[in-house]
Amino acid sequence: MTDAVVVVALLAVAGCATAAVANRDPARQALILAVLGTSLAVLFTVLQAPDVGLSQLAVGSALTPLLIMLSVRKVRRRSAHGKDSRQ
Amino acid sequence: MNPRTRLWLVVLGGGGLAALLVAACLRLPVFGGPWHPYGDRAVRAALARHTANTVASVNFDQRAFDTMGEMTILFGAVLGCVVLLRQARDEHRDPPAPCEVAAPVRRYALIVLPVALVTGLYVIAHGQLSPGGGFQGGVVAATALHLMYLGADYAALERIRPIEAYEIGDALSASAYLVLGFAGVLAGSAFLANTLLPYGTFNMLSSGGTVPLLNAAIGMEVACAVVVLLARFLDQAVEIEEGSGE
Amino acid sequence: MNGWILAATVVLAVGLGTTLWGVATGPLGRRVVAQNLSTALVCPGLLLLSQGYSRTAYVDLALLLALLGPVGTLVFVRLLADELGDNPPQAWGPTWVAAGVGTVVVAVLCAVTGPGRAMVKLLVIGALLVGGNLLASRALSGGFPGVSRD
Amino acid sequence: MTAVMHVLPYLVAAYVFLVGAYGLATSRNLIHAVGCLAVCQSATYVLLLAVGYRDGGTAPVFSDIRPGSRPVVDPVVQALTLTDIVVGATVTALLLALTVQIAKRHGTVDPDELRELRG
Repeated sequence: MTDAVVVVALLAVAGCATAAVANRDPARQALILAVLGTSLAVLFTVLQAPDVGLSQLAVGSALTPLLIMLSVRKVRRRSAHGKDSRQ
Repeated sequence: MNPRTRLWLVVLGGGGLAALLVAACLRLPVFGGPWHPYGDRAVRAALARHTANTVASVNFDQRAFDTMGEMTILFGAVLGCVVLLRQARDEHRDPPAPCEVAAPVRRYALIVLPVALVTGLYVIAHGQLSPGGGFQGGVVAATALHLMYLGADYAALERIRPIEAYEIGDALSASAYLVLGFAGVLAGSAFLANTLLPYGTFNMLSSGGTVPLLNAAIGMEVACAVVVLLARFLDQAVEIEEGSGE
Repeated sequence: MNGWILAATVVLAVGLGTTLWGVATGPLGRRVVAQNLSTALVCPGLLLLSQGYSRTAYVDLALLLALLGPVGTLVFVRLLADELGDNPPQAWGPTWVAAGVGTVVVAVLCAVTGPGRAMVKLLVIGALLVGGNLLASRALSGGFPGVSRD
Repeated sequence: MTAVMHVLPYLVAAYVFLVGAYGLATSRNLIHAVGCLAVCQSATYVLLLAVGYRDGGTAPVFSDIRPGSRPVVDPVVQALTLTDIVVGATVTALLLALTVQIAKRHGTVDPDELRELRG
């Protein structure tokens, strides 16, 4: 019956994936992608793949959110700059 | 094509794909089944070469050539980012105003930075024994350096991160992997063959032949690559402004 | 299924369920709080799983999450400062609950492991986890005077 | 329960892939589209690791257990997945760099507006 924890992790991944697609604002999506990364790490652990879980935690918890948020910031600054040409 | 037609097309194609995927899922070997021919052979081969972490053995010994391909993709992606995010002629650098960070956050960052750096190096160094390895540890070590940006500001990060050094480190570690591969050829066997060094004692740091060396090269490569990548993004997001300056 | 895995299943189901709901709906501030809580609750779950599978090697996962989880939240705090500045989210109830779960799990595991290197590692994870999440939560609620939000 | 469990992980992988593809096709913001692509990528990880799982198995890492004392899961798929996660993150970074460049040159990250710009 160790299947129960596998089912919990699978459902969390499916839910996070749905939410990540449904939220159209990139900043909010980045937050959900961070949680998706954590859920995937849990799934990999219960599938007995700690190496893969470490990889996912290293990438998903800080690196991907940082990359997406920096891009969001650059694009927003750019459009603010283009609209009222101050700064 | 208007959005409505496109949505119908997506639904049609997606529906067809979904049907095929479900049909394929029902014919796959059942989840959790006992039949893993490749896995069993990989475990036997790894134990024969005294590598405790079978996954590291697959990555850096049995499929080391494949990992070289992955490394090339990584190198190419970083090169692409560096070219795309360089400072264009119509842009200028505008050093951001120093940012005041709350004292507890600064203290936290300064305490956690060395801990995270050491953890990253530990994960790389024990790659052939316990879960971990160059890919994971490299990302952790590179992320650790960027605590400087969170704990202080961008200028402080730039002081501890001479970017040219990391670019050179990236190239050096990529070539170190190739050199280790060719060393196998010179020693009379095949490219990236794990026959150079003695296999050592099982479950010791120096076990596994060339696995720890290739692992270290990948760790350095990944760490340098991530630092260079994040540097380009931070430059764009924080420093580089449009317009050619005054 | 042993008791450790059962406990981990409960912690993960409750933790991931509530944080997924929190991060997918509502105002931006609440979403960042939920992201912070997701790492605070998943980390004890990973520790329980490591004990349940009786593999000490799996503890490295919890160590990495305890280190990098709060860092991820601080990234959002820093780069979303403008949006969060007007209406800083306050969520001390859930934060203390998560910190309590983390403390209890680490204490129980320490008692089971007994003194030694493994216990030191567990204590380091516990300190990083609870300290990091309380700090991230406080930074999030704008609880630090004299912070200029750029 | 067991019959469902035999295919559930594969079905979840297929679902995650399709959801990501739907988001990719209907996205109105290139940064959001890159995030959807990351979702599609994670579907492949779920599928690969589900194929390699063995009931009652444990990780093929022998630093804290004796070799042969417990059945182990397939290490080959794990090795494939773990390299791809890190390399996939750098490819995501390359796509984000392209998006930043598009925003600079065309002033928008909406694919529909970009199509109109081209004529």
